[in-house]
Order: sequence, then structure tokens, then C-alpha cells
Amino acid sequence: MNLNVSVRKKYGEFQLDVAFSLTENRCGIFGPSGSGKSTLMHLLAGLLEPDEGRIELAGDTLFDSARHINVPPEKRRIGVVFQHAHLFPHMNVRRNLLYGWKRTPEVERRIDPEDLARVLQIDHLLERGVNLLSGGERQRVALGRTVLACPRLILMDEPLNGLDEELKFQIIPYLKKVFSEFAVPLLFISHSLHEMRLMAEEVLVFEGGHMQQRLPAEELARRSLVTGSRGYANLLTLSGPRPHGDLWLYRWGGTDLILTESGAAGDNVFELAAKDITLFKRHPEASSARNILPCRVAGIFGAGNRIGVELACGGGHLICQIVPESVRELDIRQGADVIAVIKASAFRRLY
Amino acid sequence: MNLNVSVRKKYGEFQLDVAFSLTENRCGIFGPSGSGKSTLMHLLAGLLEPDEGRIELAGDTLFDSARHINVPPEKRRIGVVFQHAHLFPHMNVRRNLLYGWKRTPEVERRIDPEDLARVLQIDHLLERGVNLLSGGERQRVALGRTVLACPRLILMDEPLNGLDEELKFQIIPYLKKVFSEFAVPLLFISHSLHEMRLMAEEVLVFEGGHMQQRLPAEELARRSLVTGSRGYANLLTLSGPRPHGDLWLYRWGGTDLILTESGAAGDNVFELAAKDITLFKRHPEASSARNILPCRVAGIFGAGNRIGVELACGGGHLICQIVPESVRELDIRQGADVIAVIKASAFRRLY
Amino acid sequence: AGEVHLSVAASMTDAIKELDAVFMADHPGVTMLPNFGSSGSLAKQVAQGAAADLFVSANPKWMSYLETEGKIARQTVRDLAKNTLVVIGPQRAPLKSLNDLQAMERIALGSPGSVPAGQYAAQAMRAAGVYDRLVESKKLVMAKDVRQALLYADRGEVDGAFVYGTDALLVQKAVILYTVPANLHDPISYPMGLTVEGEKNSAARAFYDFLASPAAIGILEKYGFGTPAAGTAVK
Amino acid sequence: MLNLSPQDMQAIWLSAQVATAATLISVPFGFVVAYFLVFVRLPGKALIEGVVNLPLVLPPVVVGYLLLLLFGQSGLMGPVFQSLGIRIIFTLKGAVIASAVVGFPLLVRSIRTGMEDIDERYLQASRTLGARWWDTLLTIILPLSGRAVLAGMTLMFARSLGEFGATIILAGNIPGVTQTIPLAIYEYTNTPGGDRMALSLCLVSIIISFVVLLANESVSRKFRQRATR
Amino acid sequence: MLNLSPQDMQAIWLSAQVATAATLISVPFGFVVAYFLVFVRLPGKALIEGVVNLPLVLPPVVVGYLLLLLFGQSGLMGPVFQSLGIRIIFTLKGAVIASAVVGFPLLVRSIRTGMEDIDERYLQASRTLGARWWDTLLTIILPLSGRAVLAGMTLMFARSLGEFGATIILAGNIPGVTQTIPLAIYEYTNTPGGDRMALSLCLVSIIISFVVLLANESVSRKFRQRATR
Ligand SMILES: Nc1ncnc2c1ncn2[C@@H]1O[C@H](COP(=O)(O)OP(=O)(O)OP(=O)(O)O)[C@@H](O)[C@H]1O
Ligand SMILES: Nc1ncnc2c1ncn2[C@@H]1O[C@H](COP(=O)(O)OP(=O)(O)OP(=O)(O)O)[C@@H](O)[C@H]1O
Ligand SMILES: [Mg+2]
Ligand SMILES: [Mg+2]
Repeated sequence: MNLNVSVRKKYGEFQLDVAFSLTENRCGIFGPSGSGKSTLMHLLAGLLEPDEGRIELAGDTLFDSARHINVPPEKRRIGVVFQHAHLFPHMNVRRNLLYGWKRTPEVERRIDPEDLARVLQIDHLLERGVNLLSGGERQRVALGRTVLACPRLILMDEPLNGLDEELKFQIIPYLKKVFSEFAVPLLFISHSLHEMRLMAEEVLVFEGGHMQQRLPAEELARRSLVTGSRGYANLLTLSGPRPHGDLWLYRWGGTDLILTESGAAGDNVFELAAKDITLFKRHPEASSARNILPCRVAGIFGAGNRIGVELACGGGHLICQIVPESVRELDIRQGADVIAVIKASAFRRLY
Repeated sequence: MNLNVSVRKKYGEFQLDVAFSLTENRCGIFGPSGSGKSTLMHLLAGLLEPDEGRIELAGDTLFDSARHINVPPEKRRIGVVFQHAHLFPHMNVRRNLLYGWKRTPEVERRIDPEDLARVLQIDHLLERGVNLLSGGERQRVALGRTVLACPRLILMDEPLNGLDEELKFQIIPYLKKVFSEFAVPLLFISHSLHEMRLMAEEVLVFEGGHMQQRLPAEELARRSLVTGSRGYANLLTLSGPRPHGDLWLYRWGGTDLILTESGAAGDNVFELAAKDITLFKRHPEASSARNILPCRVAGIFGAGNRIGVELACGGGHLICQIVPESVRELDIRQGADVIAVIKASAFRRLY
Repeated sequence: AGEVHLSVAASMTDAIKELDAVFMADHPGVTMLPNFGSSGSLAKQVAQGAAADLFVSANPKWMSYLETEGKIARQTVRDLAKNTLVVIGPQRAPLKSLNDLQAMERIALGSPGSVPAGQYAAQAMRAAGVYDRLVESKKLVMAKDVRQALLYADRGEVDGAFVYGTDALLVQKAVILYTVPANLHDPISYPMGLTVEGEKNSAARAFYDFLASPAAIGILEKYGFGTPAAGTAVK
Repeated sequence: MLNLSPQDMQAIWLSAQVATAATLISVPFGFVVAYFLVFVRLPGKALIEGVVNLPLVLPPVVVGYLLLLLFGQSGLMGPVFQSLGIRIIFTLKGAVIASAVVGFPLLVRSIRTGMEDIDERYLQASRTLGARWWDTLLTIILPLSGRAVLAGMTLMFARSLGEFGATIILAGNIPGVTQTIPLAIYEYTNTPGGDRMALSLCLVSIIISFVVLLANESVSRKFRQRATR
Repeated sequence: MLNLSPQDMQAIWLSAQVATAATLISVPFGFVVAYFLVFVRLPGKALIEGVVNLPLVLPPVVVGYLLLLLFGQSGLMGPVFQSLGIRIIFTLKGAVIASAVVGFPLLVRSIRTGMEDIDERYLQASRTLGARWWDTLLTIILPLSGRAVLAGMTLMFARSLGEFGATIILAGNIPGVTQTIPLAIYEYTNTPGGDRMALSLCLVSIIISFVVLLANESVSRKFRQRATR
């Protein structure tokens, strides 16, 4: 992706005024409600005309107020996945999926519809009317529809909003699979840090119509350890579980982790809340926790009563959240040795 | 509440066929999608006519196919809160709120609109158009509207569905406050175990149009320790926090608990996942965890690799989830003494 | 003083308006309320009890219809005016006889069933022995009133149109091609009569009498109407 | 360009009165009929709809005759009105009735479409809040179909401005009393050189309807606020 | 009761032809005009709407007169059609045009209402998927406004069955050639004693429109599947 944007758009009292250029293939736009995320998306897609500015994608000028260029949406080859799927209600799944594909010149058709339907696991739904789909299925079809139009860039405006947690995590792997397998650049809009982290590498933070910050998603997540209501979550990609009594053993870097849940074959992403890691100075002997990992403190950050401790253990890094009192009691400083205790049930499989 | 129901209703392939009587003031109907929950609600409210059967509320017959009685919805005095608020779009908040109240005979008006608006914290919104409300505000207005009609029973059909987590927990205390302060019997429909637990005392479990089970909400929650994806959560009502360094000290039964979060004045409900309690045989000394409670095992339940241990500690009971291996290693059996270790950050304030 | 309700065939609109004005000037306090329409609908309105003191029909058929309905004071029925039938058309050679109509593409006439002028035209064509052939060859356009037939002729949509002599004064482009001899059709008369209620209305009777006055006859002639010979009043 | 005689002015004034009265009088009936067609479960609803559409299907002149038969002295309703001292035939009331009847199907169809768009759950909500059906009708259905009612009224007003066939039969064509714009136009076409005058009146009709159309649009926009849910 | 002469049968057959043709011919135009009114941002759209509504506001006879001026031999379009060897005046084509013009505002209004109800985001979705505006028009707007188009067609068909004023001017009243049901009825009602025959023809009109109404309802129900989102 090579996107250059510099636009201004006024809406009554609200003014969007941003300038940025992106090269990462998976970018996020993060910001609270009303910060102008959707407005930007509409401007990029050509559904709304900026008052002033320029938009360039992959060297093509899509909009330039000075040169009076305004490429219409259907010629921009920018795909959009809306918050509500907005599947065409009078068409079945197949016709929805192929809507954009049929309108793409044959030479541009990089993606095979059948492959994609299989990846999205909607191949058994093709003949069904879209009113008979569940929320998750609808979003998958909407995604497929957009991807099959082989756009040069896909914009997703909070596509997971309004879906419940479980559904969300059902869809994310499809999203990721599609974007990696079919190599489509993505601009992902959300006000959920969690989603942002899973979907984007680089994040633009919006606030009141302006771009406030620009930082890697991981960095954004660490900051939320202090400010967010959910705290920080470690994301571990684990594969190849081996049975271990009633439990499951996964290789992670140089050590084994013991988990209650057995994931699917292949890669599994597990979430481990920073709060769920307990630190001890010494090995605590008989414990109901199954994972007792010797670690070295790699860094300390945070503020107030939430301190983040970055642990290097077994080749991997983990972030643990503790209180300042414990920092003093356990004498935690960079380079100190500690024991991290994690219950087998603390790992939560996301997908 | 004194509700006697015995109805049959056929919808194509689907048949609802249930008979029960309820006396608890806060009951729940729990079941998967398509199990007939909404259908039952429509039957009770008079929005749908059963094919056959009887419905009695507080001694009044609302429906009786044998005697050809079918009281119309406006005479049943059964309030309904729908999944989507369905506020009247052409009225402001005040007129929405008072819609049912104005139609209630003066002698029946048990609830003062201003009180209720204050309890629901919507008193500052009264003149606002309903299209300018946030999702949570909408649901609160919808609730207020129903309550002010002073019904003999309120039916809520997944009123929190589609709201995100935070909003949910913003609304629940209002719900509870209203139902306890104004003493309105409630039938709460949901497929969320969590909500069920917070809202209902007794739960009817529906499946495929039939009532499968009937049990206390707490019992349902314990069963989910084994089967549910989220596991079991302890709910602790704590009040009167005292500062303790950067942290907060709450009195719980005979002991103090140390929490990262300071709640509001008055009662706070904290959630403590059963997974977040780690058991030790001996006191583990220097630990980053702030709560180290000596307990006695009061019971063991569960199956597979998820074992629930009921702990009696400091006057209260907690459920802890561990793996079978730990049961053996720590020699956990009824009456055994163990140390429960809980991080200060493990307590999550719900409301 | 009083009101006089007139039901008048539309083809007399202008003449009656002037007659009203003259009469009202002589009779202060009397209001004339003329209702203009096709004779058929006027007759039906009167039959249904609509307010009418004087009925002026464009043909005797609707007058006798109302007489049998008992709405008209029989002894007051007399002819108000007479008219002639002409064929008008775009400027070209005048017709020598109605036989020449067969050379035309389209001929407009008022629908014989409902429009009196059409009825007279049909009579005349029958008498000339051309009617059936013209009908068979579908050359006849049945207009809903004379005015429509005139419009067609004026705009050159038809080659000929049967209209009253009085109507021919309205044409702008068309010319009179032929005046139909009066012996080919029934006399074209505008019978009028007081209704049963009108007979009791003194103002209506005064107007009825006024219509026989030389002043009234002068006005009618000005608009191209022939006046009935004295004494032809009562049938 | 607009060169109007006093009689024309009268016709315009009468037409405006008739169109306004016909529209206002019909709205409650149209609303109720639309309500029945949309919300009341009845056998033979198609029949009612057929009857409502009659004035659309029949030529206006025929409608006029049927009304004349109904309201005439020997008609069904004639004696009733006569005993009340009300004259219909040859009065402005007749013109109003003729316009109202002829425009009625258009009004009903418009209101009906609007009512069909109301989310049924608003009605369920109002019922469970204790509102009887007529209460729901007045407080929920009426305001929520406001735009459609307005659109229907505009349509009906426009149709009334052009109504000729039924009016001339029922109300007659009496200058200054029942001669509305279409009847005056008719009269001009029966007069030498009247075409220009007829055109002037047509223009007036068009201008009036245009003003009404614009008024409708602007009021309608206010109603549009609802939508969102 | 229905006692129809061969001439009546011919009138019925002609009427059915005219109403069907007028409806079918108008639909594409009505659809396009409605599209412009709803979706295209134009200055002076109200003006266009006013023009579309003209045939509603003007008495049908005036509409007929204006059409005669347009399509007559010495009219604006007359010579054009004449050079193509097409006669409009005094032919069934004239009757079709008259009906089409008079019913047009009803058709447009109905389609327009339907289009205004389409969620704009469907159109945005189709645009971003590469559909040009006409592609969106055909593949999204057309099917989603299907019910409204149908309703408009029914309305127009019914109106055509009753169209008298403009038809008799433009098409003339030539028995067996352009005499449709309303013209035949007119003949009968202007003949003393013709009322019963007129009534028979009215009944036929009513029955035809009723059948069309029922057909519309049943087809429309299939379209209603959409809705839900
Ligand atoms: N059509 C419009 N007319 C006027 N103002 C608008 C319009 N659309 C958006 N706005 C304003 O623009 C601002 C930004 O809206 P936008 O939808 O871009 O926010 P957002 O970041 O997408 O928020 P959310 O997370 O709630 O979707 C809002 O304050 C809103 O009031
Ligand atoms: N109007 C209807 N017509 C036909 N079938 C219906 C109708 N409404 C519901 N059903 C059927 O009844 C069954 C029960 O539906 P119901 O809405 O009561 O389920 P529910 O338990 O409320 O589900 P959810 O949790 O998804 O709301 C479903 O299988 C559905 O197919
Ligand atoms: Mg947005
Ligand atoms: Mg439900």
C-alpha cells in the first residue's frame, strides 16, 4: 500500500483535517466516537467529496481539489466493508459475493471465488438468501464480496461492532487469513484496542478530526495497560499441542506451557491477561498453577497503581501487570530474576 | 409475582409447548437462539395468540382457549422491554417516558416519574429527541417507559443484546435498582449466562420449544464452569473502600481484600473469575499477588480438566477453578486447608 | 328581486351571458345564475332535482325527456332560437353536395347519440345517402361536442367537420365549405321551457318573457342565431 | 401575461376553496380507510380496496353521474340532506364532494404506503404500554405517517385543481358560484378567441399547485427527522 | 346483467390494449424520472417535479388539447411523426399517449416513494464494488423498488381504464378504432335510456381493475421478502 492523504472536510461544527502517508500493508485508524474515522473512510472511498486536498493511492491521484480531479467510487478500486454488512437483500449469497467480481476486468481478477468461499467457510451457504444468515455469516459474506472485487485497498469501518465477543473471534481469523493469503492492503477502523491489535501493524490515532499520534499497535496496547479498562493482554501464537494428563502442553520458545484448552490444528492465538501472571521471588512449591516460569525482568513501565513488567522467559517476552507495592516487596528492577506463575486456565483461546 | 402458564403455539415446524408457574419475583428464561423465548414473551404480553392453553397472572385469567378469554395487550398490564429500545421516534424523552404513565389509572401509579428518571440518571435528558441518545441511554429510557406504566410484570427480551460490554454493565445496576426500589416482578429473557446470573434468581432453561430445566441462577452458573467458554465468575458485593498505599482495602466477611480498583460509594459488584484464584498448599511468601487467604475446601465439583473448588474463607465462599492434576498434587478434598492467592488486579468491577 | 337558475346548452354561452347582463340591468335585484353544460347532463341534473328555473336545450330530445319526467311546465316550451348546419374545413374548394364528403379522409361530427349537431349531421348524410358508407370506412370521428369537431377542423386534423352556423363564427383558419340545406334534417331549434319550480318564480317568468322581446332577438341574431317565426312557440 | 377577468379571479378563488376543503375533509376518512386496509385483519379487504379505487377506474363524468344519483332529490342521500336543509347539487359543497371523491383513491394509496412502512414494534410497544387501538392510532400511527399524509394531501389538492368531469355534473357550471378553474377553462374553449384566457387560467393552476408542492416538501423535511431508529 | 353489444366488446378490448400499452410504455420513463428526482442532485428539481405533475393539475381535456397542439398535423411534433409515417391523432396510439401522459404523475410518485425508501448504503456498497451509476440503477435500485413500480403500474392501469378527457381529444371517438370504455360510456349516458348499458361497461371496468389489483397484491407479496436487512 502506498497511500498519501491530505484532506479537509467541514461538517457543521466538525472539521476533519488530516495529512498522512502510509506504506504498511495493515494499518489501523483508532479513535473515539465522533473523531472522524468514518468521515475519512467515506472520503477515501469517494463516497464523500473533500472540501480541499489530495488523495493518492499507488501513484494514482484519486482526488485533487487543485486539479479538479475526483475519481468516482466505482473507478477507485477501493473496497469498503461497512459496519452493518449491507448485503444486497434481493440476491443470494453467491450473487452478493460475485457482484464486484463480475465488474472487475478479467486481468485484475487475482482471487478465485471458490477459494475465497472456502477460506471464509461460506461455501455451503452460496445458494442461501442473505436474510437467513447469522450475523457472523453476514460479515463474512460482506468481506468476501469486497475482497472479490480485487481492490487495491480495503477499508473496514468497525466491521465487528455490534457482534458479540464470540462471533468477533470467529471472524478475525478469516479476516487475517484473507488479508495474508490474498495480500490485500487494509485500513482498519475501530475504536476497539483489542481489534486494532489483532488486525493492524501501525495505528493512526484520531481525535476530534485530527491525527494525534501514529504508532505501532503493540505500543498502543502497552499504553492501555495503564489507561484501558481491560488492561494489557499478551497474545501468544502456539501450535502443536501434546496431551499432558487432562491438560495440553504447548512449546513456546524454550519452554513448555501447560494449558487447559486444546486449540485447533495449526496456529492458535491465545490471550493471556497481564493481570493473570503472578510473580514470586522464590519458587512457591505446591501450587494449583501449572506454569511456573523462571524469568528475567526486561523492563518496567506504567504509572499509578498499574505497573507493567516486561518479562523475558523461555525465549519469549510476556507483560505482567502488578501493583507498585509488589515492585518494592519483590525488589523488581531491570535484570532481576523472578518466578512467573500462570494457571493453565488463564490462557484464553481467541482463535 | 404469581404466574401460571400452560400454552401451545405452532409456527411452521417449530412448536412451543410449555407449562410452568412462577412465584419468584425475578425469574429468567435462558436458552439458545430459536428455543422459543421471544415467542413465549409475545404470548404472555398478548402480542401473539396461543393455539391453546391458559395464562394467569396474579389470579386474573389473561388467556384461556377453553373459555375464549383473550385479554388484549393494553389491558394485561404486562410491560415489555424489547431488544431494540423502540422508543417512539417522534417524541422526546419525556413524552416517551410518560407514554404509559399517562395511560395508567391514577390509583395504579405507584412510581413517581421524577424519582425514576433520577434513579435511571436520565433526568437531564428529558427534553432531548430520542434519536440523539446513545445506546445505553436509549435502553434506560425504554426501561423507564415500561416501568412507569406500573405493570404487574415486566418482560425483558434480551434488552442488553447488541450493547457492548461496558454499556451492559452501566445498565444492569439501573435495572436492579429499579426492580428492587419499585418492586416490580421481572421475567428476564437472555441467552447470556452472565446477565442471567446478575438479573434473575430462578431460571427456566428452554430448548427447542420446551422447558428443559428449572434451577437457581447460581446453580446454572456453577454448571457452566465445566461447559461454558467463560468459566465461572465469583460475584462479590463490596463497599466502603479504604486507601492502602496505591491500592484499596475492602472488608469482605472476616477478612480484608486488596483491590487495584476503587469502586463508587455504596455497594460495588466485583467479578472475580474462578480461574484467577491460585491455590497453594503453604503460604508462598514474597508474591506479587496482594491477597493471600487461608481457606478451607467446602466442596469439589466439575468434570474433565475443569474442577471447581468451593472455598470457605473469611466468612464468604469463593469458587476456584483448577485442574485435576492440582487436586491430586495439593491433596484437595473436603475440609482440607489451602491458601488462595489472588492478585489485586484480578477483581473486575462490574458496577 | 330574486334568483333565476338557468340551465343552458353550452353552445349558447355567450348569447345568454349578454342576455343576462341586459336583463339584470333592467331588473335590479335579480341575480341570474346560468349553468352551462351539454344538454344531456343539464337534463339529468334537472331530472335529479337540481335547482333550475329555465332550461334551454340544444335539441328537442332532452326537452321532451324532461317533459316526460314531469319537470317542465309543458305550456311554456317554445323555441328560443334556430341555427343552421354547415361543413367547415381547411381552405379548399367548397363542396357541391354532401356526396363530396366521400372524397375526404376524416370527417368530424358531434357524436350522433349525444350531440344534437351530430344528430342533424347524421340525418343530413343519411338523406344524402352517404352515411352508411362513411361509417363503414371509419371516416367519421365522433366528437364529444361541436366545439371539439370545430377544433379538429381549425387545426387541420380533419378535412371536414359538421358544426352549427353560429360556431362557424369561432373558426380561425378553417372556412365554411358547405351550408347543409335545411330540408335534409329536422329544424335546428333551441327549445326552452320553464321548469315546474321556475313557473312559480316571477323573476324567471319575467326573463322568459324578456327572451321574446325585440332586444333579446337582436342579441341572439348578433351571435348568429336565427329567430323562430312568431307563433311557433308552442308545440 | 396573466390577464385575468374578475370572473377568472372568482374561479381561482373558488378552485382554491374547493381544493382546500376537499383535501381537508378527505384526510380523516382517507386516514381511517388506509388504517383499515393496513392494520385491520378483515376478510375481503381486497374488495374494500377495489371500492376505494372505483373513482380512479371510472371516468370522472360517470363518477359525477353516480354522485348525482346519490345526492339528487330522488337519490339515496338526497332526502337526508334535504331534511337538514343542505343543498349539494349546484353548490360549492357539490364541487367539494366531487373533488374529494375523485381524489380519494390517490390519498388513500399514499397514506397506506406510509403506514405500511411503520415498524410494527412501535405499535406493539404502545399497546403494551396501555394504549387502546384508537389511542395508538392517534399517538403513534398518525404522527409516524405524517409525511405520507402530507404527500397524499398534495396529490389530492393537485388533482382537485384539475377536476372537471365529476364537478360539472354534480355542482354545475355556474359562474361565480360553482365555476372553478377547469370549468372556466371549459367555458373559454367554447368562446371565440378564448384560448389565451384558458391558458392564463392553466398557468394559475400550475402556479398554485407548484406552491403547494414546495410547501409540502419543506414541511415533509421536518418529518424526516424520525427515520434513524 | 352484463349485456354487451359487439361494439361494447370492441371497446373493452381496445381499453385493455390501451391501458396495458400505456402502462408498459410509461414504466421506463417513469422509472428514469423518479430516479432523477430521488438520486440526482440537480438545481431546480422542484421545477421538474412541477412539470411531471402538470397532467394531474390540469383538466384532462386541457391536457388533451395540449397534446393535440403537440402531435397534431400542424403541431410541433406532428411533422416529425408524419415523415415517419406514424399517425397519432385519431389512432389507438393517440389513446395510449393520452392515457400515459395523464397517468404519468401517479406512476412517478409511486416509484419515487419506493426509491426514497432504499437504504443509501446499498447504493454506496454497489458503487465501491465497481458498479457505474446505470449498473447500480439496474441491479440494485430497480429490484429494490420493484414493489413500488408494481404499485405505480396498477395505479396507472386503473387510471387509464377511466381516462376520458384527454383521450377523446387526441384519439377522437371512432367506434371500433379508438372508442375505449369511457368513450363508449359517455355515448350511452348522453342518450336517454342508455344508463343501463353504461352501467354494464362500468362494471366491466371495475372487474378488470380488480383483477389487476389482485394480481399486483400477489406479485407484491413476493417482493416483500426483502425487508429485514
Ligand atoms: N452527514 C453529516 N452531517 C453533519 N455532520 C456529520 C455528518 N456525518 C458526520 N458528521 C459529524 O462528523 C463528526 C465525525 O463523524 P464520524 O462518523 O466520522 O465519526 P467516527 O469517528 O466514525 O465515530 P464512530 O466511532 O461513532 O463511528 C461527528 O461529530 C458528526 O457530528
Ligand atoms: N413469525 C414467525 N413465523 C414463523 N416462525 C417463527 C416466527 N417467529 C418465530 N418463529 C420460529 O419460532 C422459533 C422460535 O423463535 P423465537 O424468536 O421465539 O426464539 P428465541 O428463543 O427468542 O431466539 P433468539 O434468542 O434468537 O431471539 C424459531 O425457530 C423461529 O423459526
Ligand atoms: Mg464511524
Ligand atoms: Mg428472541
